[in-house]
Amino acid sequence: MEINWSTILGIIFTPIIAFIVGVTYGGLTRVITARVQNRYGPPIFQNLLDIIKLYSKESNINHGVMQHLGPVFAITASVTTLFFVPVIKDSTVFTNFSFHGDLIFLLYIMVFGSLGMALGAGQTGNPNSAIGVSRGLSQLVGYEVPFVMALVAIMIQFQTTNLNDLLAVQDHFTKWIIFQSPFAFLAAILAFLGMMGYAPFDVVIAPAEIASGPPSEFGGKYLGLMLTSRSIFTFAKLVLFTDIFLGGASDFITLLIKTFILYMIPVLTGIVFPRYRTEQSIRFFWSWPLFFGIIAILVVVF
Amino acid sequence: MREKETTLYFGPQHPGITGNMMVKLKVAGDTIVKAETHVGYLHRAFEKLMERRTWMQSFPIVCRICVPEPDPNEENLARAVEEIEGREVPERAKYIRVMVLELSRLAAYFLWMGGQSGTAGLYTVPQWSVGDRDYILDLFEELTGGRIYHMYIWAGGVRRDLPEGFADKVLKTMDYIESRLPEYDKLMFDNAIFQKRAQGIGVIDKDKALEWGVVGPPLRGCGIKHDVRKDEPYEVYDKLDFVVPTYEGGDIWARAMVRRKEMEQSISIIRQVIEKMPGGEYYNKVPTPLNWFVPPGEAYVKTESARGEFGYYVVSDGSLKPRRVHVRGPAYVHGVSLLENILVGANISDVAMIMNSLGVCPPEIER
Amino acid sequence: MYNDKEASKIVDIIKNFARKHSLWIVAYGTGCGAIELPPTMTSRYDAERFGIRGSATPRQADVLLITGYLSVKTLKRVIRTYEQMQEPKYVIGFGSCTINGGMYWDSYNTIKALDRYLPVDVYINGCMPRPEAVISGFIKLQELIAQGKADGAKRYQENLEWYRENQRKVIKNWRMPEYNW
Amino acid sequence: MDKDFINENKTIEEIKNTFHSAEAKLQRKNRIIVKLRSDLIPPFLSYAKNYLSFDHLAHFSCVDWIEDNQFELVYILYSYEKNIIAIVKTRIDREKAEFVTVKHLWRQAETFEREFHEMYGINFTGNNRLTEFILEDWDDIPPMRRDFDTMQYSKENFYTRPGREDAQDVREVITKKSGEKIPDFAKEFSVRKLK
Repeated sequence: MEINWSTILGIIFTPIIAFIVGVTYGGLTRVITARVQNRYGPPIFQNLLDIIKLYSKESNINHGVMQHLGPVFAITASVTTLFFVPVIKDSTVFTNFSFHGDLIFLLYIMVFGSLGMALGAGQTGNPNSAIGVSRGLSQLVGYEVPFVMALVAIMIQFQTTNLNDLLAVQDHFTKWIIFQSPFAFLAAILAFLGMMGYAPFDVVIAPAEIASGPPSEFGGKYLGLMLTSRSIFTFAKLVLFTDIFLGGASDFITLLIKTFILYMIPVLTGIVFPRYRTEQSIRFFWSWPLFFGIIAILVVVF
Repeated sequence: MREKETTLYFGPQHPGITGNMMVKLKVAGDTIVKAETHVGYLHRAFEKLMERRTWMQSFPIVCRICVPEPDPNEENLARAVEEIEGREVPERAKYIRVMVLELSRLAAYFLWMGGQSGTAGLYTVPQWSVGDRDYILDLFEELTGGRIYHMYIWAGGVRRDLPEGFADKVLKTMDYIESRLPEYDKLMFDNAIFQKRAQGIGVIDKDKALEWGVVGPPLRGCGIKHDVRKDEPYEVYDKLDFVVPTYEGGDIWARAMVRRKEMEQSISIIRQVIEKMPGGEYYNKVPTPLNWFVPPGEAYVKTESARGEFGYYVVSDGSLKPRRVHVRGPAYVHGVSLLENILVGANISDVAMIMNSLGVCPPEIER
Repeated sequence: MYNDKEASKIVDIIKNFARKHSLWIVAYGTGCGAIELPPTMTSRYDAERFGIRGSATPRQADVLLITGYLSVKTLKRVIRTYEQMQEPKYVIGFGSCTINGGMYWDSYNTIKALDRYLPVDVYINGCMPRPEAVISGFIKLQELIAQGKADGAKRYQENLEWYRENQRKVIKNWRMPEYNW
Repeated sequence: MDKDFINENKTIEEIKNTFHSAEAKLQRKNRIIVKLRSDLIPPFLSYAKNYLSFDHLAHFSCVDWIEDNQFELVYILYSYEKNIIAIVKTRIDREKAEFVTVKHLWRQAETFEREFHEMYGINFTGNNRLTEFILEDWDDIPPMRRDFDTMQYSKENFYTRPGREDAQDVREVITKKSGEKIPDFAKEFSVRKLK
């Protein structure tokens, strides 16, 4: 059977590009946060340096097999999410895989990463990470509900569960789903705030309360692997959101612009808001975003 | 079915702890069932060391007791020794002392603002407030030579006079800080999520407050109007007019609003002091500082520090060295007996918030 | 092609460069010098320009700051924190209290010379060093790392017995885990 | 002198006619000193708290008078209404230091008592929480007693870096190094002469 070289190239290059873009976005966030806090902030490649330093740690203390597998689960989840998200619309290399029902598959695989991390953190036996895990999972339940509602509304409206069909529908500027079903966008963007884990919803890794929660026992290469998977996962989520709501990107530059604008929403809200407690964040997610989700479905059904 | 209880060590090494102490929490789920403060990590035996040092030598050591706000310590010891010896302090020195105390109160409030919002998760306010606090530290550096520990107030007055053009530098800094306060209102005090995190948490009930020994902003946060500067005016506080703000509720939010209003009062006090500052002598010279025999006697003096009433009980037995200096900071009660009672029933994520709002400063508890 | 000595030299350069520009401090204010850390880390002196950032737990940290005097009770916790940190770890001693006991030279509860109990890479003098002095201390540490001379962790590992014997003289009932990783 | 100390003198009168053996006198404006026998303290404190409205235990201190072999316990009460500070003093024996707790009147007294149990070795009956408060695994005599020499203890237990043995005055070191004659004022205040 003939080997489809372009997909193999896509498989190799997409994670690398995702990592580079994700790390530079992380560095840019730290510079932007610093400038808001009227200081200069680190160089843009600071996140990359941090990750290299973490990989170059000599003694890596671990508490058992599961702690090895925790970050491995995280990075498999983020990379597989990447494979099923068409990064660039019609180029042969970067369309990646797509099949009917891949939206539902994406929903599942995005949750898989944090479950794997939870298992790894549980293994370490540190009470702080145990509390952090329970907070993370309860907040996950919080923001999943409106996000799923938004996707279901879109699926019913366009009668498809395939991401490429959605891309095909949004071929012109006015046809973007952000305009066609605004309520679904509102519900999804508020859920996106929870997914990114920035300030109003960073109770999971709250340093002041539970000493950085789940990753408190992760050091050296485990933390490095976790940060790599986090930057890849950020890029994957951004691309997913641009594909669903902003009509995907036909070339790399528009992709960067769209993803960066989307990325600024959680970052800028993060700078000016303190964090919610766990039950407050769940209460927030099940009030306004849920309300928008229900309206989105009602609008589509009738 | 009672939830399984685990012990959580809010240990000495913890980003949420202000300083170096440990709170041992028995936790069921997320709510605290029992709390126990363990201190002693910063014990340097000040009182024992001061019994081995002459009176003048104990001034540099005394300001190291409380880190965020060292000046009430110096002023307390100076006033206690003056009261025992009956030494008269010139008028100008009293005005300078009030200015130094109010500047250090402002600096302590800005540091508190950074700590309170930092534990709430709003990381922009600590950057701004600690940065603005540095302007006040620059004033201190020019006046006394030191940023944090000033060793400027000592028995008989102050160590040196105001440098050239210092007064309008202070006024310029006060204008800058006053212009910054609305910014903090927008970002922190009127922030809806901060209010949600602060209101109704860590409540001290009003009628028990006096008996538990609650002092300072936590007391005024319960709606009880008491301030050492008004009850027993020391230095020249009786010649200055200022208001003692109080707030109802006794929770973190009430204490935050009391401190927020007191910042404006401190700025107006400093302006009045600069206006009314008389000329003349700034130091009633001690004849031989290292050979100074203070007559036997005892004195109890207290000042209003940023966290509450700071009391010094000094006993002299007529020798070169003090017989006993006993320091009682507000955190001695707020950090141990009061904290252990308020934390019961609170959520884990509010422990750091409550400790910050009570102004718990561990070096003061065990000296 | 490169032989392995050549390749390992390049890898070392990259490693030292990354370690030099990303120092994570354990969030543990052990003494009174900890009050000068907020100004150093925040907007006016901004140590983040050098990649210096706080980290919540010893596992994630590289630098342990002993900011000022160390009482015996804190020394026990500091030793455990130091031993939990991961291998290329550095210790910076703040202020004259870590050098010779400083102002508490005759106190019964504070240790007088830090380097008998923990390997110290950089000392910063001053009775509470200013933020500029703190940053100059960090730059000195970064130079040592670049030259690969910041080997406090190795010194601790090699003569562990000597350190343990000094530590046991001061800490009464030991009850501490072995340092065998 | 008596006209502006009405409040203080009225309180002194009240104390005198309820506790005849108490010596109460006025130290200065809004300060009164009360000396009592040690067994009268608990009744006096609850009397002061409930009847004389001294409801704030501002301070609780302990002074070690080693010459007359006694500890002096000092309760400093503050009345918010009358704005008076009462310094209530009593003497207890130094060898078998025993006293009763006032934890039931003021909750924060428990912390003071824990500290004095550790620092002076006074045993407060009725306070069941006299556990370790500040020092950890302390085996010597309670450190705040005046017969405990902290310099001696620190010399024995802690390694001190050489170079500070004689705690020489800095001026003398500089002048000796530069070979000049030591100026008179340096001689007069040199630390060694003081010891």
